[in-house]
Formats: sequence, structure tokens, C-alpha cells
Amino acid sequence: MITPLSDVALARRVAADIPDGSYVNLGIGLPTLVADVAGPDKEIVYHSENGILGMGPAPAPGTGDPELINAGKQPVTLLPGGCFFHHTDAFVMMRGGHIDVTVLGAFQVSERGDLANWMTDVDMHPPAVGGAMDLAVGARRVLVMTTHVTRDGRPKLLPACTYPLTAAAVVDRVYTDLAVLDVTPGGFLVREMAAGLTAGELQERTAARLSFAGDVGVLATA
Amino acid sequence: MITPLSDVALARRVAADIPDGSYVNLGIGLPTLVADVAGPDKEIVYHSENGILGMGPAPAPGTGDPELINAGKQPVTLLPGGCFFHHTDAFVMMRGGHIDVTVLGAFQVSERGDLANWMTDVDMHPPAVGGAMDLAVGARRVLVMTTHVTRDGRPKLLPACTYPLTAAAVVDRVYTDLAVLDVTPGGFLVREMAAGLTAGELQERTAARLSFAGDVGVLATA
Amino acid sequence: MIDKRVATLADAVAGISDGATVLIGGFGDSGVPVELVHALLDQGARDLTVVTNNAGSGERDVAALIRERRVRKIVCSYPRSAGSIWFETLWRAGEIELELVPQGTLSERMRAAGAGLGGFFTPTGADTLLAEGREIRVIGGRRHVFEAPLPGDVALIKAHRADRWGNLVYRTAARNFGPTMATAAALTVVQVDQFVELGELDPEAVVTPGIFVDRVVRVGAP
Amino acid sequence: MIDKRVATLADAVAGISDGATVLIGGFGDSGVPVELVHALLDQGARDLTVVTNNAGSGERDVAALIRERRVRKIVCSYPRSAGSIWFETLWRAGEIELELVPQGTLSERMRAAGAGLGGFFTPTGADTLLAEGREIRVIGGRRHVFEAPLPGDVALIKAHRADRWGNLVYRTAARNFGPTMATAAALTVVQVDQFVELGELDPEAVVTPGIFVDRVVRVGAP
Repeated sequence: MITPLSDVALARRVAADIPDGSYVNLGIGLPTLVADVAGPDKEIVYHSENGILGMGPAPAPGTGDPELINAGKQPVTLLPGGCFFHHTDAFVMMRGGHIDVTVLGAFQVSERGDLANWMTDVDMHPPAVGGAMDLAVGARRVLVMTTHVTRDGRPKLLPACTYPLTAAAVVDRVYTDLAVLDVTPGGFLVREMAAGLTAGELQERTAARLSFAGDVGVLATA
Repeated sequence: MITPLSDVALARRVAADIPDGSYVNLGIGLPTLVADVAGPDKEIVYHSENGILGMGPAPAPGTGDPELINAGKQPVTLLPGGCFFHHTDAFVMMRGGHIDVTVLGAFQVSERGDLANWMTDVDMHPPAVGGAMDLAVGARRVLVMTTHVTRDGRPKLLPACTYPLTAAAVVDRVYTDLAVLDVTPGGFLVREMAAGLTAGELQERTAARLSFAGDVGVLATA
Repeated sequence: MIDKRVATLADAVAGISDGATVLIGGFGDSGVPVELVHALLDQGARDLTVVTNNAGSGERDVAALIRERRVRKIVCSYPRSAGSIWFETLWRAGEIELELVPQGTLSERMRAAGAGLGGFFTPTGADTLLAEGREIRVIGGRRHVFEAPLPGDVALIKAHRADRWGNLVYRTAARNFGPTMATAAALTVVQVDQFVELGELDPEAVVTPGIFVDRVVRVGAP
Repeated sequence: MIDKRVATLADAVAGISDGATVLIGGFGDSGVPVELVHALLDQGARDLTVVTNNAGSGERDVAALIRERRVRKIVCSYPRSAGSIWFETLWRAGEIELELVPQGTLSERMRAAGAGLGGFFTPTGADTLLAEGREIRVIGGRRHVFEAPLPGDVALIKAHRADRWGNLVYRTAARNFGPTMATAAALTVVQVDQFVELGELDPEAVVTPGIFVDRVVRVGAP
């Protein structure tokens, strides 16, 4: 029986790959969970595109500073050692290669590491891009955290993206509820899989052709 | 008898043209005299390319902060309301059109407002440009303060500069020990002259063809 | 004597013309100069191009400007939010033009305007549909897109404290686009919580030097 | 756990390679990281490209590096000063290469490197011999020259206080090139007067966020 990862278990798996001392930017949505599950054994400095380094957890209800919000517009706090700066400098950090790791959501990822996460082809809303393109081109390591398939079961890992790109050839590793996959010159290389899943079952849920590492690990579900 | 202006009288004449409330950058050398003679009736904010706004006068001997120097590397002070910023921001102010007035020295000025003030053709020293080019292209108003002729009597106001340019078509007004001249689409227009000087005598000392305003004033010598 | 303080919000927004390009600070609800935007509503200028990160929410500030059909075009990175009803409504009806710019590029284009630069090449967006038909240059093996400066006729921003020279400090993440927009507009108007005496702000900690500021107005309780 | 403090000057400059491009802070004698430059002298790296505003004076710091034939090339705006004997001597002998860059362009080129930009167009110098043979583009009716980013392998800078995350504040005009150089180098090394506890620096007044800093060393009396 296949045991897909819960969002929290997935966040824990991503957090495990972030080295102590990293400067990290988490995309809005699912990736923000990573900060909640990262243990106190590592000192990680979280960056927000609106001019914050050293973000701490959400404030107790009713105590927040309404101006002190993260990129998702949720209230946050500042840790000792944190600081504020203006938007242009925030993007110097992002575009200039100073962010060690970013974790982003995705609509689609291609086997060459193209990322599509800002616009689908059926979007009835006005387009909105925010800081995703800057993060995708600028962070030293781009991690994608997503469900393996869409809600209606279509694969997100493709030979080529069909939605408009956020950036080309930038994704280093993809974490899904079913697998951890590296983007390599030979395409997606599966490193770990959910318990109970076979290689064939994973390939069925993936439009891109998969390779498998010699020692594929099993993803922890908690 | 011709009465050329002293350096101090020349500085006073330049200072008289700087409006109250101006942001001003003074080039090294002769132009720094302007701050010394500007009266307390105007509030002028002096900018230095190394990251200072609101420079005050030199400190009393022995009391200066060795790090607090102006562009000419002389010790200065900071007025209340002054502040520090980094070099890149200092040049945002200069290049971005935020400095109201700059006063620069010159080797040569052409009748179309070209400025040559960083290199001669007989220079045995290595070239050095500093911030002159940024100031010349960026300040809203570029004033030149110089002797009318070189030490060996050669004219500095020319149909075209023969020395390498600092910037093209940037000078608004030239103040010399003999005259005040505007750079106009028709070339140099004499606004004021030193006492005892005739139009012909001024033209003799000037390689560019001069025009004269209808009401040429007389320069005060003190 | 320099005194950039004005008495009323009406004074602060006086003279803004129909057709003006108005830079408006803020990220989500953080750092939005709400009172200045409402003063602009009262002032009456129409046919505006508004440059701001989001397209307003609910019925206030930028959303109210849009609702009142005062905005011909919006330049932003993320027009979509939970309450961006007025923007979405007019956009669907073809009554407002949208120029979508990645967030870092938006900020950097305003900085280029303030810094007197003619434009820059950025990798952000170069491989996306936002770069279609635009100038692409491969630099260091990577595709870059040319981006032009984005100047404003007016900037409306929010800071925390100001002195009469217009020096500013901000509060937490409300700083966001303020310091950059202040450099990029011909007329920079700032609302603050407090006025302080000249010399009260730490010269090492001034974030926006007064040279970039034209008018400051105090809002809220005195 | 993040701790960028190192115990000795030798630790601070460890690993700098022959042939490295070294950005060195300072303007005249203000803000020069004298002890770090002397540590680099002791460390032994040769064939360096040094990027710094002036070419040293007398027998110390940059002048000593030049005297000891450790500098292949210097990139600066103003190599000439009262005591720049060693630079002038080697330059006349053809033993050191000079790349002369207008001061604002020097700073902006380093900023572009730190900001992940591919280059920019500036009006500064566009009409001068420094632009000969370079790419010129007319933008808004004005000639601009294309300038490439200027990254460093190492930056050596001086600040006033640092915490263990590498957050920095500076003192008066010693700030000059420091904040920009810190963004532009792969390895940023800072000498400071004081270490402070995490959280002691005002988060509104940090000038260089620690993300740009790799090593900090304290010099002078403890």
C-alpha cells in the first residue's frame, strides 16, 4: 500500500536537507511549513522579500505588529540578530546569489529543471508574478516542494512545461508526497520514494522519464 | 587698470548664486572656498562623494575624527541634520540629478559647455578621474570656477577643448577672476566683468568668441 | 532655511497633475501611505499611472483609486489578493491597463531611475513570456533581459519619523519600497508618524537622506 | 549555529589565492582595512587584481602591496595622491596595469555584481576617452556607455561593530565602499573595532546585513 507523505512529513524531509547556518527564503503556501518543523538544532536565517532577515515565528494572537509581515502577508516576528532593509536590497540578496536555499511551490517542473509556478493556461485571474522569478534565478539552490500530481491526477513532472515558465533550468531537487528527485543532466533521478511505492507506480504518475539511484531510500512518513 | 578677483572674492561671487536650501557638491581645490564664504543667511547642505550630507566646517586643530574627511581628504565635521551613507548611494545622489549645484575647477571649458578638468596633454602622472565625471553629468547645475587663463597666460575658454573631456555640454556658467559667463546655445555670453576691464581686453584673453549681455555688470572685488 | 514639513494632507498632494505617474509605497497592507492616497483621491487627479506592488484590496487606498476610475494603468508585480475586487473587475472589463513586472525588477527599475542610469540587464524573467519581444543579451553564458528605468512624477510613501530636512527613518517591514521610490520621483511626498528636531535622528541610522524628499506631513494623533 | 567571528588576522585572510581579485575598502585614509591588508601581505598571495579607490600612499597597506610586487593590476578611480610613490614608480616602469574607472561607475559596477545584474548603461564618461571603443547607446536622447559587473573573489573591508551573524555598522565616513564591496565578493572579510552580542545592534540601523559577510575579526585593543 502506498503511503503518500503528509504536508508536515514533506516539510520535515525538506528541512532535513537545509544545512545549519543557511540563509533561506520560503515561498508562500506549502513551503512556509518548513520553518515550522525545522528543529532548534540548526540556526537558519529566514529571508523575506519585503525586507526582513531573521524572521521568527508568528506572534501570539493579538500581539503582532501589523507592519511586520512576511511575503505571504502573514504576521511574523524578528529574532535577535535579524534586521530590516528596503525592497531593492532584499532583491539584491535574492538575485545576487546570496540566498543559500529557496523552497518554492510548483505547477510544473521539467526534466531540465524548468519551473512553472506563476500562471496556468486556464487562469481566469489577472496574472501575478511577485518575487518568484527573482528567487528562481538567484538562489544558490532551488528546491521545489509540491504534490506529485495535480488534484485531478495529472502529472506535474514533465519532459517540458506546458505552462508559462518562471525560470529555465533552475530547479535542483524536487520533493513531492511520493518521492525526492534530483534534476540531473540526464533528467529526473529518484533518490527516495514513499513507503510501499514501486518504481513502476511512480513512473505511472510522472510524465517525464525517471531514472533511479542505485540506493533509493524510503521516505519517513512522520 | 584691470582688477582681477581674488580667490575669496571669486568664491563670494559663486556663493551669491547658490539658492537657500540647495544641495551642493564642491569640487576639490578652489571650489571648497565657497563653503567658507557662504553666509549664515542661507541653509546649504553640502554633499561629499564619500558618503556625507550636511558637512560642516573643518574641526578645531587636533579635534577631528580621522575617518571624517571630505572628497579632498581634509577633516570636516557633520552638522545637525547631516547623515552618512555608502559610496554607491552618494553617487546615486550625484548621477541621479539630486545635487542642485556643483562647483568644479577646470583646465578648459568649450563654448558648448564641454568640460575638461581631469587630464592635460602634458601629464606625466598616471591619470586620475575620481568623481568628476559623475558630478559633471549628474548635477542639475554645473558651475565652473577657475582663473580666466592658465599660469602661462593661455586661454581656458575655447571654441573646443583640446584636453580630454570630463563631460560634454554640461557647464551652465563659468566664474573666472575676470568675468562671469553663461554657456548659451550661441556660446559664451558675458554677464559680468572685473572692474576696469574692457570687452576687447576680455576677448583677447579668451579663445572662444564672446557675446556680451546688454547690461554687463561689474564684479565686486571684495 | 530648509523646511519640508507641510501642514495638511491637501498641501502634501497639491499640484499632482492628471496623467501623472505616481509611485505608491507598500507591500500588502504594510507601509501603505493610506492617508496620502486618500488625499490624492480628494485632490482629483485622473488618468494616473500607478506603480505599486499590489493592486489594492477592499475599498480603501489603491483599490479606491481604481474604483473611482482614476487609474489608467497599473504597473505592479502582484495585482492579485484576497480582496482585489476592483482591480479584477476593471481588468476583466478592459478598463485598466496592467504592466506586470517581476518584483525585484520593479524595484530595480525605480532604483535605476533614481540613480541616473539608462537601464540594466537582469536574468530575472529572461526565459519567460514577460521577456517576449524584448531585448535579450547573453552575458556570462546566461540570458538577460534589458530593463528600462521607471521614474515617477510623484512618490507617495510612508515613514516613521522625519526632521525638517526630510531625513527619514522607517519602522520594521513598512520600509519596503519607500527608500527606492523616494529616489525615483520628481516630487517625493512622505507621511510620517512623528516629526523630530533636526539632529535627533542618528546620522548613522538615517535610511532616506532628506535630499530625496520634498514634502513631509504628519498623520494621526499629534 | 552561525559564528562568523575568527580569532586572528591570519585566519581572516586564510585561503586567498594567487591571482585573486581583491576589493579593498577605503577612501584616502578613511575606512581602509589596514590590518587586513597587512595580513594579506604576510599571507603571501601574489598576482592580485586590486579594486580600490586610491592606489595607496606612503609605505603602508595598498602601497606596501604594490611595493612588494604583489599587485598585477589595479582598478581604481584616483590612483594619484601626495604619497602614491610606489604606484607611480611601478606604473612608469610598466610593472603594474591600471584600469581607470570613474568613481561612481566603480561603485555601481561592484553593486551590479552583488545584485546579480548583467551590467548597466550610465551617462558617466560616455563622451570621454574612457568610453573609447566601448558600447555606446543613446537612451532618452543622451549617450550612455555599457558597464559590466565587477565582482571580487575577496573583499577586505573595515566596519565598527559586528555580531556573530556578521551584521555590521560603520562609523562616519569610514563606511564608504564597505557595504557595496561586501555584496560583491565571494568571500567578504571584515575587520571591526568591537564585537557585540546578537540582538545588540538596532535592527533598523544595521547597514550591512550578515548575509553579505563571511568572516569578522576584531583589531585593536579588546
